[in-house]
Amino acid sequence: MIVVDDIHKHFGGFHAVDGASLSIEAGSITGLIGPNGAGKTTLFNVIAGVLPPTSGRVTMDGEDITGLPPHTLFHKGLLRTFQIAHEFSSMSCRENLMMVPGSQSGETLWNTWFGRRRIADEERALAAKADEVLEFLTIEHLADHKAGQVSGGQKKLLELGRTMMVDAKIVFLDEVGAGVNRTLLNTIGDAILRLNAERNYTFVVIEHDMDFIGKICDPVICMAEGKVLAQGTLDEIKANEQVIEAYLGTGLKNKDKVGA
Amino acid sequence: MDLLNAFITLANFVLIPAIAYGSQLALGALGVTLIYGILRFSNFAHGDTMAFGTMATILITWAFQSIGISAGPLPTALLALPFGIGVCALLTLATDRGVYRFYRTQKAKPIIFVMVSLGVMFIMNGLVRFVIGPDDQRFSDGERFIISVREFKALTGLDEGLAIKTTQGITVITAIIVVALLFYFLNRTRTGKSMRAYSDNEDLALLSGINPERVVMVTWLIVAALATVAGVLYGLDKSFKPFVYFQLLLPIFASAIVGGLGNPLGAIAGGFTIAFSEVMITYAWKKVAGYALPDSLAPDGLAQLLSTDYKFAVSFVILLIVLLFRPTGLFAGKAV
Amino acid sequence: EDVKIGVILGFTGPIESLTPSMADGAELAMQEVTDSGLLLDGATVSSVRADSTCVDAGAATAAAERLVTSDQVDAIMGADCSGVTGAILNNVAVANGVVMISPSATSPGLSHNDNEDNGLFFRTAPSDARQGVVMTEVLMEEGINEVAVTYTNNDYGKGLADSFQAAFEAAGGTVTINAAHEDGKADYSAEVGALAAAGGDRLVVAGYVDQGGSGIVRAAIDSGAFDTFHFPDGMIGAKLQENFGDEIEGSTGQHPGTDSEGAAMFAEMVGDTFDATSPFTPESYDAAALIMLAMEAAGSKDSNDFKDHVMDVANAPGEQIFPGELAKALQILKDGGDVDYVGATAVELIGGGESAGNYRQIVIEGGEITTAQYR
Amino acid sequence: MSNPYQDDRGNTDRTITRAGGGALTASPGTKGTMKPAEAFLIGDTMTGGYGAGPDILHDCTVAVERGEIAVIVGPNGAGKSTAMKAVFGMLDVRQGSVRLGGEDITDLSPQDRVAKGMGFVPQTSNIFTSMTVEENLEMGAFIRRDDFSGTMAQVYNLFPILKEKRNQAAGELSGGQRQQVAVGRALMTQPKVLMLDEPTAGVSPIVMDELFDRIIEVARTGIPILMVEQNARQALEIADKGYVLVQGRNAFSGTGKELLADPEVRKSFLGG
Amino acid sequence: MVYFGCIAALLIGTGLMTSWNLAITIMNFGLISAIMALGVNLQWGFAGLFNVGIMGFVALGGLATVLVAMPPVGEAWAAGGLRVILALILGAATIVGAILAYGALPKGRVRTLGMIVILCTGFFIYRAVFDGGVQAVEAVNPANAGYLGGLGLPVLIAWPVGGLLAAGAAWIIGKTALGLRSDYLAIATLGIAEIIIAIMKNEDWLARGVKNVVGLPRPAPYEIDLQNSTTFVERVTSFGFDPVTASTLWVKTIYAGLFTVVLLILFILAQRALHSPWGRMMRAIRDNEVAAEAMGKDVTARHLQIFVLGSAICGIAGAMMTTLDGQLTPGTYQPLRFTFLVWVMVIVGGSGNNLGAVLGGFLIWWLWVMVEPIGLWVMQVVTSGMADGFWLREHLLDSAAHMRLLTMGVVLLLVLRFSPRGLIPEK
Ligand SMILES: Nc1ncnc2c1ncn2[C@@H]1O[C@H](COP(=O)(O)OP(=O)(O)OP(=O)(O)O)[C@@H](O)[C@H]1O
Ligand SMILES: Nc1ncnc2c1ncn2[C@@H]1O[C@H](COP(=O)(O)OP(=O)(O)OP(=O)(O)O)[C@@H](O)[C@H]1O
Ligand SMILES: CC(C)C[C@H](N)C(=O)O
Ligand SMILES: [Mg+2]
Ligand SMILES: [Mg+2]
Repeated sequence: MIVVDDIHKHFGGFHAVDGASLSIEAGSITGLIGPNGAGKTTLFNVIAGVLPPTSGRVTMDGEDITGLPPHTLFHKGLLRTFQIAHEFSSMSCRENLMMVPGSQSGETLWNTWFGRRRIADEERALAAKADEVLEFLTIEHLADHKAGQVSGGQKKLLELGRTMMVDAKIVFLDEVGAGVNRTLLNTIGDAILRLNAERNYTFVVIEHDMDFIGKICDPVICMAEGKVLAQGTLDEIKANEQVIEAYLGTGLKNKDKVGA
Repeated sequence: MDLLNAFITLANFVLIPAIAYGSQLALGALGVTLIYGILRFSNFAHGDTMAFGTMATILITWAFQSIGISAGPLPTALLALPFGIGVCALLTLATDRGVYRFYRTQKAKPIIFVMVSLGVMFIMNGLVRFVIGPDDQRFSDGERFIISVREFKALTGLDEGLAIKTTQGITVITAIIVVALLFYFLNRTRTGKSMRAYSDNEDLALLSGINPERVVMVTWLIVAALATVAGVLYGLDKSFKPFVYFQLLLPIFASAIVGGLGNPLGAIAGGFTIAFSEVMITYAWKKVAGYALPDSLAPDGLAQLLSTDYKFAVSFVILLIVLLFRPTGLFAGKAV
Repeated sequence: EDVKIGVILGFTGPIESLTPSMADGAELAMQEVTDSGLLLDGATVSSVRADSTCVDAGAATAAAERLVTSDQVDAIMGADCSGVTGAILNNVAVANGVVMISPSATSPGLSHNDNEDNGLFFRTAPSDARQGVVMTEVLMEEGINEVAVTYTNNDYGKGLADSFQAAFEAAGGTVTINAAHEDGKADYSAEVGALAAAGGDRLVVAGYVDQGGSGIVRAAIDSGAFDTFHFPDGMIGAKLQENFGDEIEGSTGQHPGTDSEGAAMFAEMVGDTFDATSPFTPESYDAAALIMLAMEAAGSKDSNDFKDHVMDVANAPGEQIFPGELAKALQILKDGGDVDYVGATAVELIGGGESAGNYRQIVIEGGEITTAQYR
Repeated sequence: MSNPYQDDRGNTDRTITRAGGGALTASPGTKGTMKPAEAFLIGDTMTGGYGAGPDILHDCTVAVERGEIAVIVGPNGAGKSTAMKAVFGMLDVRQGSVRLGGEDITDLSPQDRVAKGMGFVPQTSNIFTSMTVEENLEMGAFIRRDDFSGTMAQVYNLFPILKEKRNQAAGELSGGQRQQVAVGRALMTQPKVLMLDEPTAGVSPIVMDELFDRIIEVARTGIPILMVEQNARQALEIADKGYVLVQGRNAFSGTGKELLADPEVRKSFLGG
Repeated sequence: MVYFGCIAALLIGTGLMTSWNLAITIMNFGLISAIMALGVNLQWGFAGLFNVGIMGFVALGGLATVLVAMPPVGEAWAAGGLRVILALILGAATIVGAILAYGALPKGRVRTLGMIVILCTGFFIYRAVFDGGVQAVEAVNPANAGYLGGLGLPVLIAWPVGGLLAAGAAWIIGKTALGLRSDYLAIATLGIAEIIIAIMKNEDWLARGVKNVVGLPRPAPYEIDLQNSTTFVERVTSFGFDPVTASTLWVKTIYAGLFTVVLLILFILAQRALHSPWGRMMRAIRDNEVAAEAMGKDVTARHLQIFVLGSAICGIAGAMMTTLDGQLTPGTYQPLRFTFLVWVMVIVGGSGNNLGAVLGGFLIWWLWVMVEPIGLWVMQVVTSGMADGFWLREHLLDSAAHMRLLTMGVVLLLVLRFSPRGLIPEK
């Protein structure tokens, strides 16, 4: 579905992404892991049109989408979340969700003046949908809270919730799990699986929690230093010497010092 | 010889005035940029702060002159400058206490600060006129020129003359020293770094044990000093008139912004960009070309790209072009 | 009975340093009349000041509106700058039928051909169209036929510079450059650079002495671009002497005035209470005086009554009236006589109620402004 | 800073005000299984909320002994960060008290608490984005007057990537790298007590392990550590003491092992 | 609502204490200010665009009145009008050509060189054609004409045209400068406004430059005509009014009516837009552009849209104001008055809130006009205890005019002190 072909992204002399090539199968849930600074987020940003690549090509269903602006990609069904939550802080959580769907007729000025009935109907439907999503995320009580004033984890949930407001083809999740309660993370994992199964969403998931990755991702790609280091099932990856050395490590050394 | 004459003409009418004016703008822009960088708002009262500091210095200068203190060939005002800075610092600190602090504790948005500074501007505006009146005041004394046109011609025997004013010299030297000091202060000293930290993330600065009130106080002190120095040097070179100081705000802001807000080096670069673009683009090249080119090629007209009416417009066009290619200024400034 | 005269001038804004003495001048005349006790059988005259801001037509209109409708002034001395003067005239004075005498609005555009101002507007400063011609004569007689011109970029400066250029070129002179400068700006090197490059025997500075005009002169002297200048009215004032003294030795100029020694008398009368030579200050005195004399001549303080008498008191025939002689004039008028107000600026109103324009030609000698001749 | 998509330009967390403690009423006894009254740092039965808003904490108690690691876990929005901020004096504690080494510090401003040797890494906007990594660390040592190059070397040792990027603006780092800077900054203080709000959010497993290793080491040198963690299982494994907060209240407390063993805690907070 | 009661009270108070004429004058400018504030609020309050070039758009609106309503100057057209127009077309063609060339030529030295060549030759041809035409036009009766004049249409048409003119300028500016952030955008817009005003000041053939155009046609009758019309005089005297006062009041009331209609229409449109998905989208963009972009909102296009709309509103207000003034004086377009004052209105009223902007427009304008007498009054009160002729008293009274700005500052600080988010904050 998405094919990333030899992408390079340089910041000054620094090669954040250094010739990464990978392809993402339609309908898969691909895990993207790798040490901090491996270039995962940067690669996301390149794919999602936020950063122009220094060189290389990204195609989606055969169509070249390199360098298209994010809002165009959104309408092509490519969604992403942010590693550092980007909520609309002065808007309520419900509004945060309601603003997501594209081509709302109320977003045309003319209609706001002369097509108010239609807008009102649409709005009701949207609000209902938003409440549904909030409920799913267990934050329905925050519907009218300003998004800037909810807890760090709740912001991450909201971030995820936005992708559920529309029918996406492919969703890029950048560490939805960081800062999210593990039990809830499991629920989110279930949701991802369900969206994948029922609505045929494709997911690409960056995550550092191996349990979570193991639970939902089938192919797992490990990046390091801007390149793809390894690819395969999680077990294969976990067994990979290089990955262990660069990423997984061998557990606590000071375990013995832990008290009673 | 003709080439030399051409160069001297150019230097006399373009290079020297532009360098002096550029330094004046730069000094003003430093103050603006510092407030923007550390307190994170565009201080519209800066022009009037300059006017206030200058006014204080002038009053003290007059007092000095009346009791016969002078600085020899240099303007007496330089002796009065430290006192002027002191008075100005008192004012800025008082303003901060009485006005800005409230909004800081409220965590008001930068735009609110801008509006507040507009209010402060009005008040200082009134205050200055109240004390010294709206007229222009001359307070320069001492030797006027380092070298005057007449002396230069006599000295070199050239047709064209070159004048360098004492104040121009002082301005340029001061500007260089001040920038170097400021740069050192911000990047090397503990207090300077704590100021940058505060500007970056106020709350985290707090958690690092930085005392915000102290940072703010130091900032205002430096700003008062910069404003007074800039104002006095400008006043010595031209003249002191409250309205003009208010008008100075525009080129000063332009300088700070082209240079990159919050960046001291940018303020300098911006000051010179604005000054040179103002002076160069509307310059009539007739005389220079007359010397530099063979007679047959010498232009009949003024060889002026645009009339001086568009001096400001042109400097703004340059500003725009700079911003289009470098959206946060020459030296990558901040954006609040 | 109490007569109120509105004094609307730009107390704040770009000409704020000119206006205090202008207002003082006008109020001096009012004081003189009040003291004489002769106006309309012992009326006292009081002044109501308002701020025209010189540039903000909206604020100026509102201020004038307040003067007329709230303070109920009987006439307006003002406004100063041509722009706001036009706005006040059209929106307030004509609408409410109030006489307005401006001491300083000199734009030729304010001369009216038809009677669109309802005969309510007068000015004691001549239109700049006239000054251009006079200036040409002065320079030509000095044997100068190549000059550079810089003017303050408003209707006054532009109008003056244009009319001068036209006159000067018609007389066979050359204007090497005619460049604007904005008042109140920080730096004039660019302008001086262009002026110097264009060259000329003399630099004509059609600006204001405590505005950009001085800035230009300063920069021109310092860079050796010019050492003699020619100054029209806006530049001639005590400040010129004070700022430049013998640095501009040999420079020439002219401003409205006559050898009727009115100006000197005015200066003497003022003493050092304010600056009598500041631009448009004598004109302000005259404007206020004319208003009051016309009232007496009409025997009424109603604008619609006395507007027709302004020209009468200003012009011959009649006894010549100089500054400080307002009491005498009032007495003559009261006795049914005729006066010819000369005042501090040799007022002579022509055409649609504006000053005919007599000029005093000056030259800087020994660092002082001295009279060369009158024309 | 040149990458606007990663920058959260500090100072966005409007809650961190210098409120400096609030009006105190009595501290009505403590509950729970421990005797926190003797603890080195204790937020004792705190009740409070943001600004004039509703109470978010309800009689919430957290405490940590010298040399101990105490971990706070709980669902999102439970008030964990709020509790930390309350302990650090960044919001009004309407009831209850905060004590450090037996001294009541409820009324102290955050700065004063820093001066008393408390170090804190907030959950969000916890680095100076426009300053270089090294300057960030220097700012961590701001209140220290001695030579801190040794500590800095230790931090670099702990997070080698930071040494590599020492002259890069911190705002240009990856998410996990920023987290390392933040923790490094706090370590530079050489605090008497260290408070960490989700220090491992977004760091890779290997770094997380190292971080925990280091935290254990620090704790064993006698510095109490109070931290909030969502990687609850790993955190509780190394914790001496654990608190589970639910809706601003202490729901469970116990040693790390106890909580890990508790089936209900496992089910509700540790993901089974 | 309470606040609007206060404004009404202020105006009525002004009417009672001073005069109704003054009160309505203030109200008229207040209405215009409210419209400007509405435009700025659209840009800042809705979208977070920091536009400091308001005066430029207001000036363009003013220009529109001249171009629409003044009678054409036939001689000037004959002398060089077509030549000027031709030059302008050539100039535009040069720029378009350069842009096309920029797209067509390969990147590198060739392109740079090509651009320079096109621009330079274009510039010189343009100047050659243009200068002659301008000279010819400006030579036609310079004291009273010297320009091309307008179309001689009813002045009311100038209002929408002013909006269009401003919108056009805003579109060009937006296309180039909207990528800039906060204060950088501010200085860019300010710069462009200065350029617009420089052009209006110096291009005499267009609208007489600094020589000003006076005597613009009015949408309302002239007071003089009313006073001379017997029916009017009879009518008002029968009600017991003084004809002069009645005529001035009547004319002002007509203006007030027209302005109110415009304000109401714009207000309703703005209000509906704000409380709609469109408004929500704008707020989202204002809060976080990156996220909005990722959520499929075309941030650049929206910014352009709102920038153009807001500027158009300022243009309309500018045209209205010039109509009210009856003259175009480019020198009056100073940033302090037309940019910062409007900003003060928006912020004091409460940015992001249309009602707030309107309120701020009225309140600040009232202050701007009334602080002068208030300042004088304060001075008199302060000095009343001092002896006549005492230097301080003299000094204080002499400086009273400067109290105007000072008072303005104090009031501004007081308002911001007690409601830092504006009088009617965004909810
Ligand atoms: N704007 C920038 N300028 C310079 N370097 C940058 C910039 N943005 C990212 N980098 C560098 O690029 C590298 C990759 O960053 P990226 O954010 O893609 O990492 P990541 O794989 O997402 O890591 P993490 O798991 O910690 O989020 C990092 O070393 C970072 O320092
Ligand atoms: N600035 C604020 N103003 C008002 N309410 C807030 C603010 N920040 C957080 N809250 C509310 O306080 C409650 C607790 O928030 P807190 O940040 O303490 O949660 P947390 O336990 O740290 O959650 P997480 O694990 O998601 O970080 C939440 O319901 C949130 O909505
Ligand atoms: C007082 C002066 C500024 C007035 C000027 N002569 C004008 O007509 O505008
Ligand atoms: Mg990342
Ligand atoms: Mg938290």
